[in-house]
Amino acid sequence: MRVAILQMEGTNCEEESYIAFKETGANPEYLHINNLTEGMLESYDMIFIPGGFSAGDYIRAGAVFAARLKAKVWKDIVDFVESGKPVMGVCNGFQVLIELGLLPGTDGISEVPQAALMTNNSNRFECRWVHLKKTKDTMFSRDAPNKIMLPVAHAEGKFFATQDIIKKIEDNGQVVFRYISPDATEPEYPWNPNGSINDIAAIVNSYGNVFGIMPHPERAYFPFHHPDWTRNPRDKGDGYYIFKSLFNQINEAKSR
Amino acid sequence: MKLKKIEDGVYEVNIIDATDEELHEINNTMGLALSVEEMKKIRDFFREMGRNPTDLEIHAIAQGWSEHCSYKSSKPVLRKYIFGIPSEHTMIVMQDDAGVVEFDDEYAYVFKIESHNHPSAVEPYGGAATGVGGIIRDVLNMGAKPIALVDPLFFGPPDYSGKLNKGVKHPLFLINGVISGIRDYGNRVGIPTVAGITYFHEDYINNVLVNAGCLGIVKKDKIVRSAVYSTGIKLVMVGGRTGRDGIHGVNFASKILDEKSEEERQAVQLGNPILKEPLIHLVLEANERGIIHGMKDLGGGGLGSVVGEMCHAGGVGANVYLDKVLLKEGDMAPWEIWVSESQERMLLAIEDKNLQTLEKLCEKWDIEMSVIGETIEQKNLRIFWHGNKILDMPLEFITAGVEYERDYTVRRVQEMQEIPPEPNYRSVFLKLLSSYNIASKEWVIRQYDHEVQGRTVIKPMHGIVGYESHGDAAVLKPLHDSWKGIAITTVSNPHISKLNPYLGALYTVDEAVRNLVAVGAMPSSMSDGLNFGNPERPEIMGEFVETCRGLGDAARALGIPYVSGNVSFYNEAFGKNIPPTPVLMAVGIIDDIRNAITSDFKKEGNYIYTIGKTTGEMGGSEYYSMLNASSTIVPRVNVERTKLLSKQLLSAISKGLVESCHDISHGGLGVTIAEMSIGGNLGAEIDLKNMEHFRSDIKLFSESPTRWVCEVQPENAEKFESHVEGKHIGVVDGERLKVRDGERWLFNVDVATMRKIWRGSLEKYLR
Amino acid sequence: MLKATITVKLKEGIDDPEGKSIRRSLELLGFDGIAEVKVVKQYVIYVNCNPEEGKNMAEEMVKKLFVNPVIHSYDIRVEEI
Amino acid sequence: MLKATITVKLKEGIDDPEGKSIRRSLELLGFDGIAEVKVVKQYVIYVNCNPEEGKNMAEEMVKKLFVNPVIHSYDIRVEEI
Ligand SMILES: Nc1ncnc2c1ncn2[C@@H]1O[C@H](COP(=O)(O)OP(=O)(O)O)[C@@H](O)[C@H]1O
Ligand SMILES: [Mg+2]
Repeated sequence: MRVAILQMEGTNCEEESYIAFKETGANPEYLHINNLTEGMLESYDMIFIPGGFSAGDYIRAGAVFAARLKAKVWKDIVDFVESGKPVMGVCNGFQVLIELGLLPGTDGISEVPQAALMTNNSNRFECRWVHLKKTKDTMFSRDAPNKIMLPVAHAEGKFFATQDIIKKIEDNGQVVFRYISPDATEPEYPWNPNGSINDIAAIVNSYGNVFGIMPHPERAYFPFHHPDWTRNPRDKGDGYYIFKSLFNQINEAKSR
Repeated sequence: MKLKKIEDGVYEVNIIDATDEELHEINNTMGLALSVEEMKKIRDFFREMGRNPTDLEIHAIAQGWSEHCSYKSSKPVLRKYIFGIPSEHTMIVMQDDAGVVEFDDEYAYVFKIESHNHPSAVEPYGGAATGVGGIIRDVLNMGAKPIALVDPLFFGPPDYSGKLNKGVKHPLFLINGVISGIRDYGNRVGIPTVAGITYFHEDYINNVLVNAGCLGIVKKDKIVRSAVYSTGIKLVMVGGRTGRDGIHGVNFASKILDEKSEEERQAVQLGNPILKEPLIHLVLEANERGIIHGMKDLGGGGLGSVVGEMCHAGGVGANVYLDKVLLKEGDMAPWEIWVSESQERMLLAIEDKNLQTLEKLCEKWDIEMSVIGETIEQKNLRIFWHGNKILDMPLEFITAGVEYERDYTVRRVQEMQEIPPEPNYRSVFLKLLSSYNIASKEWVIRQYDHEVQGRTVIKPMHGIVGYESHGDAAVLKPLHDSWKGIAITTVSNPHISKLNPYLGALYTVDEAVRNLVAVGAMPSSMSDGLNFGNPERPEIMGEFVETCRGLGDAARALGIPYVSGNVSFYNEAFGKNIPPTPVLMAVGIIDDIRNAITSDFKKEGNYIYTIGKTTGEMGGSEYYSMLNASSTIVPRVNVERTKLLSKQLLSAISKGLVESCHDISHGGLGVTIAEMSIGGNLGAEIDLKNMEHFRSDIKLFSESPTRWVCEVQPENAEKFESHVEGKHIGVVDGERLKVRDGERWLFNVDVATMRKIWRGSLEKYLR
Repeated sequence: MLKATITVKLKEGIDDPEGKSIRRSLELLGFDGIAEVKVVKQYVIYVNCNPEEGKNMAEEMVKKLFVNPVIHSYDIRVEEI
Repeated sequence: MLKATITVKLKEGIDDPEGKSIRRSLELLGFDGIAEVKVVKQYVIYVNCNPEEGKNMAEEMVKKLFVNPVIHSYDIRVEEI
């Protein structure tokens, strides 16, 4: 399973992501946008856009990365998505997928963005752990337990779209993870760390193969990544299950 | 000042015929910040050469001789006390830009702390950001991958309502500016900020202190030195371009702040993390390929100090072609190029045959490079400009600089301690929890990404998610395939150092040890950030000497070396000097991170112990300062006890006998237990009866050194007691913290109430 | 030389956390009677081309980069300098 | 009701990493001939007071919160609405 981890100046979660894929058994490779040429992506089984601050997030988180991908290899990306192969973006990567119009993708790929990940309600960068409830089994979540914990680390993560789009996302069942409070009730700040509409933390496109998630599964891959490992022993970090789901799914698809 | 134009932007300065007054004038006009004695030395040198210098030559010397580059006031003192503490594991100590210490067979860790005080006072956001940027380069230029940042900060109180001197910014403006500067830079480059200090006192209204530290990890065989050892090696600049920004930063750092400082705009920069991030990749990849012969970052002193120091260290000279330096603005004079401190630049020494590889890497990371010179046999520095030689001097003269044995006086204090009336315990306790130096720093900590890179296995906040409280040190797991960990903490106790610099220094080293031991780490080495007032004042120089003596005595007795450090003098403004503020960044090693422990209470029914002796020296305590009670008697550390108790405690922790541990510091035992309760969301029942004989408030709020609180399972109690001399003072229990002294109940507070008060105090101030 | 000023703001009705946070800070500093604070960003681009091209270029930039139409409204001003 | 618009930008001569980075991004997207990009921020404050007070208040705000005179220049516009 060859995974292209896309890089540009300011992406900075690629190393943890690389380790997570590697440990799961996949073959990750870094692919810098400066070295990316037409036709290159095709040979990969998956595209992964890691977190960070691509181009400093100066204009809007993910905007420059998306614009550059669009300028360089837009057709390849469209083909990739349409071939059904998985594309995943974490944090800044999620922001990129939104800006590209690949997510929410309620009716397939959109020319212009259909949603936004905007400034957190707290107006602060928030580095903290959150509880998530799985609301859909997808190739990215199938093997995950129903409740997991992951860390968020972002200033722009409030999922926002017009009511029509939100309704479509919900009707299509595209929400994969939602923020919840520790007692599984509706979360207030900080349990919904950014004010996302409907507590949306992760969504998948309507085809089911493009996945964006604000919290960082790669930073919760090992048990000792969890902040409470000295009191709650675990076999695996909760993020592991996301990589595992993907790996199983792709391998099954390949062997079919 | 008599000048003769040689060509555009280059002048000959008539110094050999200059009178003393004229020397003074040259010094001022050129902004050199040298003393008349130093100017005379320069005059003598050129008289001997039989010619006048160019303006560039004078600037180059001034740069090399600045306090910041030459440590002229501090070197003799540092040499006496701080340098040369023996240790088996150190590899590079106080030589290059950061210290290097063995981590395991294959790897070393590299770290340093540095100040960026003056720039942050003038422009908090940019000053703090470039402080972080600079310290990252110091670690990077050893060939190491930066994996952690720390940020000790000292501000005036956020709610200060008194008068401010002209040009001085309100603490709140500075606080938010500094914290956002560190946040935006650190988060964007992707290095976690894992520890720090947020300290508030009126002493820092005129002089904020912004220190920043960085730690990196490097394979031992990939360590790069800041030296060029052979001739014919190319000097290559990579990264940012050179501009007029940051001219005279080092001279600025060696000046007293005054009203005019606002105008010293050229010393202000904002920093560019999005240039730095790929630059880090570039440098590490080039190093991985083994093509870097030597490397140094361009920090204080710019190109001038870097070329000089690198060549001088390796025993070669250099030819530099200044017109090859890539510029932000076209019309810069050679001297400006030479001294500019523009950010995000590195100088690499590269053999000819490897230039092409470097070019390829630069292309990939979209980074500019330029070959600006090469090393030569003759130990001179020569600078060319449009083909003309405009500087030619022995390197020795420029870089060796000057040194002073400054006069100093040591203040003697009359020992006295007031005994205030016994307080209402509940209200005093809650007030302490909300005092700015004790209250939760979560609002700062969470604005920093402290987990990026996935190595932070003990975070700065400890406890049940959503209920966390303060920990003592962060722990990183630097290598993917090893369980070995690095613990990092930062400490400073200006309230004690102000009363007694020597004992304050001992206390600070003791606290560094306490914090590391509390997570289960063996103290390994330290970096000292020394922030002081004006060293030309004998009483300030006295504080400096006494502090260094204390730092040296404690560290030597404990066998923990200082491997890097930084001195920031001239933290004086409007006649006021900061109190002595030695800041330590201390690093510990933990053989297996799975044995690390945190500060939060784990389980009801567990026993609570205090380790160490409580004494009644209340000088510098938060309790006394809250009551406005006076005492000049500060806690006295017995370093032998520090050694013994930390050894005992570490052995108990490594055997898994301790469930949680927190050292006793600001606010004393009461606050320590409160924090443990808050993080574990569990109360406790405490009886102070078994402690030393003092009035209950002393037992609860004394900040005497070398003490910890430990939580131990009842079934481990006997074993624990066989390892450690501890006193059993209570049990973890319920949802309230209940404290009594024998028959007498002192207070009983619900954990949720404590948390609310402790968290609430600073939140509203931090944007 | 052309100066294109692209002004980007949040659409009416969309929450502005930065504005809110600034308002809180202002109140903390003792300023009363504030009804609302909004934050607007301007990108000022100096470019060598004629006004016609400049206008198109700015439109292109907005589309490609500066604006997310779900949350932003914008305005372009081009002047010769 | 008063609307005070405070416009803040970096002074001439202060190196602006944000502007530079945006310029580079635009170039990489194929926009040519860009001489410079500057980023300007506007704080729009709606406040209940008379124009005279409003002007003073805005000056105060600038001093206390929005501007560092070392690096920023600013401009205040007050209008009744
Ligand atoms: N400016 C800061 N940046 C990062 N971490 C900070 C900062 N200020 C405080 N902290 C963290 O908060 C915790 C408590 O700090 P402090 O009260 O100074 O510790 P101690 O208990 O050792 O006295 C520590 O983990 C410290 O690293
Ligand atoms: Mg501590």
